[in-house]
Amino acid sequence: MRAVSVEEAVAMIPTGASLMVGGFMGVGTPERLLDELVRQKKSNLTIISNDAATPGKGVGKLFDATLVSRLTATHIGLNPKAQQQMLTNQVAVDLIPQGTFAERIRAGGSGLGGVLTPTGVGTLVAEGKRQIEVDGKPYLLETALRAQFALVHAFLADYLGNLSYALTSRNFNPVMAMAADTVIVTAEHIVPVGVIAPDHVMTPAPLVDYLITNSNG
Amino acid sequence: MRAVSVEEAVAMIPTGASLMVGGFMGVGTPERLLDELVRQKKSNLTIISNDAATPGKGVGKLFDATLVSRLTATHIGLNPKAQQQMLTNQVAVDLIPQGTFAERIRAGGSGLGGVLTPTGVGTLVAEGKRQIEVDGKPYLLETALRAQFALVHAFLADYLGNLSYALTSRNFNPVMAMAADTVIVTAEHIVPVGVIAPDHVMTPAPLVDYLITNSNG
Amino acid sequence: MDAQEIIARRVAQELKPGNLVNLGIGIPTLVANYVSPDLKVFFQSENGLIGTGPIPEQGLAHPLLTDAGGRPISALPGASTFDSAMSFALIRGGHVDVTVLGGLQVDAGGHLANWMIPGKMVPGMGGAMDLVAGAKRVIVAMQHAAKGKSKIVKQCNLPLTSSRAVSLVVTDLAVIGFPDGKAALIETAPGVSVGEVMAVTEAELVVGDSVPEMKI
Amino acid sequence: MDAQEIIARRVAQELKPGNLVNLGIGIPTLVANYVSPDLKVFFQSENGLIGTGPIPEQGLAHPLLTDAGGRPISALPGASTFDSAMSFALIRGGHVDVTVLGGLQVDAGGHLANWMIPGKMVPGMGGAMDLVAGAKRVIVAMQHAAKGKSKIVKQCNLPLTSSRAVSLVVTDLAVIGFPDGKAALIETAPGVSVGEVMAVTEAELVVGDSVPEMKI
Repeated sequence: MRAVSVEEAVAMIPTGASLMVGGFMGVGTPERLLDELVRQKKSNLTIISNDAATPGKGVGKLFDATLVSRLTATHIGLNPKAQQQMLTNQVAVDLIPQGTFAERIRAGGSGLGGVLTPTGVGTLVAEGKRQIEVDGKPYLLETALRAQFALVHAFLADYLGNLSYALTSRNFNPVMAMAADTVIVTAEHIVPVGVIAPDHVMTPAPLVDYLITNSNG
Repeated sequence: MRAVSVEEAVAMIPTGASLMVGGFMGVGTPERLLDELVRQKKSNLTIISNDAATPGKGVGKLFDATLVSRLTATHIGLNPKAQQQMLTNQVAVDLIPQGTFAERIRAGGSGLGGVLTPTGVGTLVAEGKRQIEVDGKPYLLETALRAQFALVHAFLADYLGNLSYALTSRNFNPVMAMAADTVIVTAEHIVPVGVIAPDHVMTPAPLVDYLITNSNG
Repeated sequence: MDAQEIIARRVAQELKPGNLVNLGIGIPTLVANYVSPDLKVFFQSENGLIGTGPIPEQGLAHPLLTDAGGRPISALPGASTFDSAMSFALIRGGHVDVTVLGGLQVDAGGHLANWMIPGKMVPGMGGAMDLVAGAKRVIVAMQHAAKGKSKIVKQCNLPLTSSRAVSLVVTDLAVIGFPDGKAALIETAPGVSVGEVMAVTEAELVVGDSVPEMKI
Repeated sequence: MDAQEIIARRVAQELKPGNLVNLGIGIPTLVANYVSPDLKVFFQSENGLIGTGPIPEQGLAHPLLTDAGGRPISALPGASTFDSAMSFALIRGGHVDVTVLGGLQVDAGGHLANWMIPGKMVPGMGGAMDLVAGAKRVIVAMQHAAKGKSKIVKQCNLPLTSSRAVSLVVTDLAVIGFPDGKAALIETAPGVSVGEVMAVTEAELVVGDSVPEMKI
């Protein structure tokens, strides 16, 4: 793990990169990294995030600044800007069931090629997918999902990079922290080693590549 | 969740039942439930457990009492009695890779039909299994594993049934607590609601059917 | 009693002590208002919480404790939090005893359509498909008709949420079940006759000798 | 320096700062003795721990803090614990930078056999197959020969642990790599000639113009 400024971290992300972004309706999203992506005008991004949040919040900021070209999400109903950019084909949107979204990312981080889920069998979601029977029951083969970068927000990070998350801000952060080539983390508090007890670490230190240490916000 | 004595809990388990038993070399195993299985002579058991522990310890007690007829495990190298019962065909043993063992149980508890793993491709483990390619890479389809009962050992259980585990005694307990029809739990300490903080609950209360409350051991 | 209250009160009667329950947005959310705390029902919020409580008092909302819409929520004593993979392992794995969801259409075979209207903006299915695929019991809570058209249809012409049939439909006019895979009228709303239900229902309903009224 | 120390010292040189490392039983376990704490290497124990430390002092062993063999272990500051699904997600998912495993045979293509001898008691593969399938680098640490027979063979006749080739083999006589999928002699042990290695190796080895000695 290396401690870096938010400017340095975002400078490493090229235009056109694929990013997993933690958070659920903007809760548990690394806002400072998104602000800096906007400031550095990183465009043509592929975003993998549960939702599009709302304008001005979380991933919504990237749609405000029209930096997104592809989005994989489960629901974008509360962001009219993201919807409009989908309708005008500025953004190619792939909407998938939330449990499938979680499992595909988990598979990507766990070395699995995919999982068999009953979700979506017999619906539009099944189109173009392999259907596989196990003990006579049909499942969809949903394949692993990875990204170049995961942008993760923790409640506590220690000086080694161990992370813990608070309440409903955990959501997709731990699975995304395993499913990207490079993991960049912001935290509400950076604390000495030992403050997070071993049993309470939710993302072990070796998974974290960069921890943002700018003191503000 | 219902609080019951260890005698009542084990009385519910029929001869010939399938049991997932938490623990890794006897660490994190619900010893009191195993002692009572032996006392009530529940025989012809199908056991799903990482290993066979050692004679006199953990799952090893069931082999001492020759109560096991089938075993799914990853390694039995440290229990000569289990080995002997395998060699004499008293126990039918299915040995599978540890990561596959974990994922099959997780799939069983998560409503997945199975997962695609690279582990075992091109080895004896692949025999009789479907091999599926994703993006040109071969994977084995490993199917979900469930049992009638899961015997789980926690460090803390609260009065509602929320569980947390300590250090390396967590191992397979949380995934097994999701993959059985009936979940029976012993705990080192039973504590009032609120003692385990929401973020530190590892097995949420609704997953637990029975909590053993005998005060001894 | 307005239509929504009838539905919410009747659905609440379906919840049993200790049940793990997931409520969708809209009418389903109202169900919690009619569940006695004595029942010790656990409510799950799919963004990662079991043990959701009421909307917090002014000044006691925490920005990291929200419902699936991102709105502040409270957590009852004994609550637990977890990541999204766990949240949907609970849902898909059959650990949620009851989910209550809104609906656009339910057909005579119990199939639900509730996520997409072709030609209109599609916001995404969120957790709905996993909930219908995985929860032990799926209850649809919706108005019986919209704009004068029955929402209980012969066959859904909107895209299905799941190929799995739901367990029960509760509307402002009736309770409909699917024994043997066929829609059956189980109860009528107070003051509503069987004939009145039949008149506004497109699907054929199996009707027994006597159909009781909801006791709400 | 005995054979095991030669192997363990040489393998230790392969570990880089901040690496997540999983050591198998036997010779691999000894590698930890030759890794400087300054390297800040994380050691994983697959029963659910990152940050394993030395064997605890008498009286300071905790029964719930053990290695994969069930023996007491210690945890360094900054350690973390997790369940077995997570432990193998780390292993299979390529998050373990280096695993060091014992071997029965490695063949000219880098394939490892280390879990089963047909006709003998088969104890089970434990985590070995996942480690070889998933770790970023797989290093085999073993004696070059057993009972006078080369363990570096033309083709494994024992059942394979994985169809994936290992990264490096370190023995008491040599370091062998697999550039272009063919066994190549990379280093010899101190005082051992290339000819001596070739004489006790069944597999054909690619040998460069000059083969350096291990610097241990």
